[in-house]
Amino acid sequence: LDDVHLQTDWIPSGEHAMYYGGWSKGIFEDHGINITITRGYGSGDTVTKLAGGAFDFGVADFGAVLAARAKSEIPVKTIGILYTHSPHSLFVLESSGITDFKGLEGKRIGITPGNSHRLYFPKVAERAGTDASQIRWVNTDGATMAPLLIQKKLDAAPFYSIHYYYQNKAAQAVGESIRVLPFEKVGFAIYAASLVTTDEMIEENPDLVKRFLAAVYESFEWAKENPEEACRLHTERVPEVAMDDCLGSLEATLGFVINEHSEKTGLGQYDPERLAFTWEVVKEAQEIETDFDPTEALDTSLVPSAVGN
Amino acid sequence: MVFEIPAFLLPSPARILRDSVAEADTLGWHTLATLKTVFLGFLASVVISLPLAVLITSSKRMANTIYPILVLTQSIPKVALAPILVILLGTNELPRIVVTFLVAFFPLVIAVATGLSSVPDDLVELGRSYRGSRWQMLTRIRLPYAVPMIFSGLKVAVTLSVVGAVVAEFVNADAGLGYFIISSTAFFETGLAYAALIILSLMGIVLFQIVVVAERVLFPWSPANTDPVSR
Amino acid sequence: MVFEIPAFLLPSPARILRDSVAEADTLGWHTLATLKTVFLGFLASVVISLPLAVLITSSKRMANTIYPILVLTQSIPKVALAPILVILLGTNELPRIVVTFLVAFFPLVIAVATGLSSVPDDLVELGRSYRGSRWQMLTRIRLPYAVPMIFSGLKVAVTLSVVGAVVAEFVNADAGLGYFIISSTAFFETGLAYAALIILSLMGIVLFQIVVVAERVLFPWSPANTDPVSR
Amino acid sequence: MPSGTETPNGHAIVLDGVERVFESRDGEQIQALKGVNLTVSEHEFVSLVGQSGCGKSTLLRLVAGLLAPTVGRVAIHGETVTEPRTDTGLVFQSPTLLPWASILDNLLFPLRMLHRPIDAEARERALALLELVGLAGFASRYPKELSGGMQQRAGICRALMHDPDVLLMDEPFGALDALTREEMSRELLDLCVRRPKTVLFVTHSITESVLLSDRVVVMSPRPGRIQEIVTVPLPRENRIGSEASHEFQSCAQHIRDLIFGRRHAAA
Amino acid sequence: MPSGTETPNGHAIVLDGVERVFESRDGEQIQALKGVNLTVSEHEFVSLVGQSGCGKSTLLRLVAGLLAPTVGRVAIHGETVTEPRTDTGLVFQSPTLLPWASILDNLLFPLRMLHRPIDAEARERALALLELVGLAGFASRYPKELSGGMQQRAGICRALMHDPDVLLMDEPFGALDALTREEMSRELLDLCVRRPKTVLFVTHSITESVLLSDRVVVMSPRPGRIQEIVTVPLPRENRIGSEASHEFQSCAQHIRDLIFGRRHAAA
Ligand SMILES: Nc1ncnc2c1ncn2[C@@H]1O[C@H](COP(=O)(O)OP(=O)(O)OP(=O)(O)O)[C@@H](O)[C@H]1O
Ligand SMILES: Nc1ncnc2c1ncn2[C@@H]1O[C@H](COP(=O)(O)OP(=O)(O)OP(=O)(O)O)[C@@H](O)[C@H]1O
Ligand SMILES: [Mg+2]
Ligand SMILES: [Mg+2]
Repeated sequence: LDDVHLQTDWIPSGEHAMYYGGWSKGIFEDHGINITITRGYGSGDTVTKLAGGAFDFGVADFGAVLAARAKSEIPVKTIGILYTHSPHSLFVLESSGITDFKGLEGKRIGITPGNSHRLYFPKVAERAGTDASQIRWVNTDGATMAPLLIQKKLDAAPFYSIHYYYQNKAAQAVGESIRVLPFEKVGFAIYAASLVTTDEMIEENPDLVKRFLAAVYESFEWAKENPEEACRLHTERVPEVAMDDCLGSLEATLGFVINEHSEKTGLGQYDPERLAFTWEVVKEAQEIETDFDPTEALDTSLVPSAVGN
Repeated sequence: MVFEIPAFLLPSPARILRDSVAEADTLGWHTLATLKTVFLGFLASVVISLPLAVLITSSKRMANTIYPILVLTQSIPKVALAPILVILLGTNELPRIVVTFLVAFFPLVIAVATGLSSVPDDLVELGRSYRGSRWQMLTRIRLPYAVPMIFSGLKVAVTLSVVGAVVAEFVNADAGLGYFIISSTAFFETGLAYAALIILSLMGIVLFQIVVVAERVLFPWSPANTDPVSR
Repeated sequence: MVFEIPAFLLPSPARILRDSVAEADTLGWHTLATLKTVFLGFLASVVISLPLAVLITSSKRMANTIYPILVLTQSIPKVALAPILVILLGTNELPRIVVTFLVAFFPLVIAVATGLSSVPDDLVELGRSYRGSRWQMLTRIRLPYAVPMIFSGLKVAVTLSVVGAVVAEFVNADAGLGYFIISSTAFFETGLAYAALIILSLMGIVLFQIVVVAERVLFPWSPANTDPVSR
Repeated sequence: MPSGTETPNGHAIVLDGVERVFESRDGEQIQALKGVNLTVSEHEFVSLVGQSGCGKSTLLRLVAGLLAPTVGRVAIHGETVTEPRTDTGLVFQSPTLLPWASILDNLLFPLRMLHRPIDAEARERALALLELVGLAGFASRYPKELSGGMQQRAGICRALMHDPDVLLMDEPFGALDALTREEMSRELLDLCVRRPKTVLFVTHSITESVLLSDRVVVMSPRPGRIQEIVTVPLPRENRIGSEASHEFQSCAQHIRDLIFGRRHAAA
Repeated sequence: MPSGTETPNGHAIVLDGVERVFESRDGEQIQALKGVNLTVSEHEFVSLVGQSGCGKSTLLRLVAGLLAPTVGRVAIHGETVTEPRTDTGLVFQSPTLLPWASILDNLLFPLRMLHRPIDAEARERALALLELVGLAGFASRYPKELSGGMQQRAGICRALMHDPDVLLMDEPFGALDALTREEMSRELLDLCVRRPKTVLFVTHSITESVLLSDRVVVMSPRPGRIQEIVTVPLPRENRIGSEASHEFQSCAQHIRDLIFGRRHAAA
């Protein structure tokens, strides 16, 4: 059994039920892997710590991998696509009457420093025909975002649509409900969460990478078939997650991974066109000036669907 | 103003109580994890601060060399330091203890150094007249004299150890009240997050009181133990 | 160990220098924003800590009432407090100053309280023999006696003000070095992030030295200003 | 002949059945003074003599209002003493100067505390007092830079700065050499002539007590009591120079006998 | 007749052309001692008398190795003094007790510092010394709970704990009453008979200096110099009781004249 340490991208919500569930279920063990999973602190942190050798594999936004590689030559690579489009979205209250991106003109949107929603927004606005200069960005703390939205001190707040379920639950507790405006709805489809590891790992232990990828994707498929079991095992490990929240997030997440796109390209694989668009968006958002080939930041050759497992 | 805070941001006491009872086990286990970090970090602060303060007070030159380094460790936010510590020391408990130490030790060093260097001349002369070595001057004159200041530093250090451990858990942990606060906040389990905050406060107050009582028991002559208004 | 840190995590000095020169304006403006918060937060610490310490030392009962409250404000992580402050005080500068204050004031209060309560009995008696009012005892006896301890507290407070301001900017700001560190890290501008960290350290060291010099100039008789080894 | 309990009026200081008990840190009770009755008239000079530890300083601190009697009552000018008064001046047994203040500032300290004006006059007064005790030129020095006896003299000057009616002096000349001591005694007597004062004066010198006082209170230790009050049979005005006189010597010998007891008398 | 510069050997204490200058905080130079030559023989008892501020304490601290001379040399038993020695014991002018330690612990302090055993014998020795100075029963008290004179006596005991060859005493009996003082003087003389010691003794009492010493060093102030060294013309052994003798009185008078100068002699 190989000892493998995986750090996710954020705290373990239902979004991560397949990893923790798969861990308990013994899926990783079946692939000869003795896994340890720890929570992440954002994609950037995962990428830097991974490169620093703090663990073996990570979950990180593909955009972060691109930026890290292009800007700072951090030797990490995406080894398998997870989210075929990004969960970037804006949450508004149903009661606000805002139904689309055009309705945001002249409104206040909350934001945290370095938040990618703001970086991507111009592209979204462009596609939605919104005048981006009419938006008032309000800097605030991540934890206050939802309360400020519900108090109507903000008109919109940037969230991953995956978190809709329990955010909406909180809003309903005070008689409001949340409407999601996904960036994807206006054709803003870029690769998001992905599995990452170091160049060194790919080079020196491709077999382990292969088995790891196989285990992760198997976990996803298992979770899709057995969401109840996945969430039960997950909440055992992470008791602060409520069962219904877990199911809500898990279901939403699986839709980002196993969908039409994955059917077309194969689970974990990418489509060059979307890759090019992702690079274009990231390049603009991160103000990258260097010449860089985005395929250098990803190598999905060890994903089971590619190897024909 | 308090009324403007919505319930999910500041839940009712009843709600907090209900939630904590329901998750008592989980809370207990996270509390233990934090306590361990607090304890080890505080221990490290004490063990490192005392000799450091002695070194600082040994000469003006030493002070001028060491102070800037210490100040540097303080001005840099621990959150920015955490990733480097994790990479250097691994994803185990060590980085958390180091962060706790870094948060807690500085006021202790300064307090002890101040205490050691404010010994009245006549007591110093008394020690010198019996050929007191540096070590003897320290243990028989300076340290006993500095007891009130040392305990003032310990009170601050033990309190900051709690918050240090939590900050450490914010940036690197899968257990502990710091981790628990972040995750339950993220899931809108505000009741639980507040329960954790309350436990933290109690932990701080209890540890602070332990230091106060320790001073009273070990050094009954310390001025902190006598009522200032007794005439 | 330092050698194990890869360059992208700890960029070369040349790289940091190049990046900072290129963004000198931005860095300067963020530095000013942070300095303002540091200054106001430190000021608040001083203005609030001194009377608080006086209150604490006025009676054992006061001490027993106030200390737990202070400890409570310390044990709760500021990051957890920030959202509530923002909601209570708005998204302006006030919550940042409050956070800075909360980080900086505690060691100051404890240091001043310790200083005020360790005045030797004979000086207290001298003051009393001239019917010293509480205020006079304070200003003419206790405070002058406590000067070394007060400055020890100020040294800690000014240093913690820097990190306090940065923590505040982490969670609620669109300017300042804290904000800048977060955002340049998010953009993988590690060189700039390090430039900001270096500025922070320098800011801490300079402010610390200002307090040291202030003590030397204003209170030349303070033991901190005399070389302890001069025999 | 311990003085009886008299009505306080007209008297500067009255101690009426005064006892004082201290509690040591290990909880033991220490009776420092027991059954002390003493009446000091206006402008009288009374010395306290007695063995070390017999309660002289305790008595002085009771009169100064720094300590409260456990039993009994202390009154000054007919008013019960419950706290320090502005019309008393205390010279402490140890110099007790503020280490951070110059000698001049130490002298001005009582005026500051009592909200008296710190003007050129006050400063001149301070400098004159320093000159009087031989500390001219030390006004701007700090206590640490003075010898033990010089610090004590500064302490005496401080007690005189606010010109109190009642002077309480705890071994003020203890650390002084014979010459300085004599000069200081003379100055103190002069002062009491120029500005009459009631003085309670602790000393270890029997000669000094006879030289300076109207009455000498001899105390006996454990617990501190008044053993006898000796009236000096010479007019205070021209006592200096008459040290060799029979009255002076026999009075001093009487006190010596009281203190040294039989043993000495037999020797 | 200031003593000449002699070869140090055989002599307990030698001061050779010693000067000491202090710098005050305002940068002014204060000459505390100037051109001091003094030789004290083995087991000699030498007193220092002189006006307050004439440099007696400074001289003692030079011999104790706590201060370095600005010019000149201090030697004990033939060795130049550069730091405190284990064979000297110093009684400070102020008691200087550790406030956090009991009286017993204060007495044991020298033994602790000098790595001497703290056994039952040491404790007994401490208790015996306390008994000797009238502090029996105060061993477990804390300095604050003692009167000024009691603290001073505890300080004397402390200096004797490690049985030093050379005793340096700075007004050890300054805060003591006549009776206690006499008892202490007698004990000190006894001690010097039982265990011969070289003693340098600062006092303000001329009688005391004549009573106790082989020679009395009279110092004059500003800057401190040795004015004259007076040899006491009586054997030390049976001096107590002979205070009234002509030799004693004339010797004391000689010293008094030296200190008080013409003015007094004329009076
Ligand atoms: N640390 C110091 N700094 C400056 N001046 C000093 C210092 N110590 C002593 N002096 C000065 O040196 C002189 C001699 O002081 P010293 O203490 O030796 O006098 P002394 O003879 O012991 O007097 P006393 O009988 O009053 O104790 C004094 O004028 C004093 O002001
Ligand atoms: N704060 C205190 N706590 C306990 N005991 C005390 C305290 N103050 C004084 N005493 C005791 O009271 C007694 C009288 O002390 P006091 O200081 O009045 O003596 P004194 O006559 O002034 O002696 P001296 O001549 O030595 O100064 C002593 O036995 C002393 O131990
Ligand atoms: Mg006394
Ligand atoms: Mg002296």
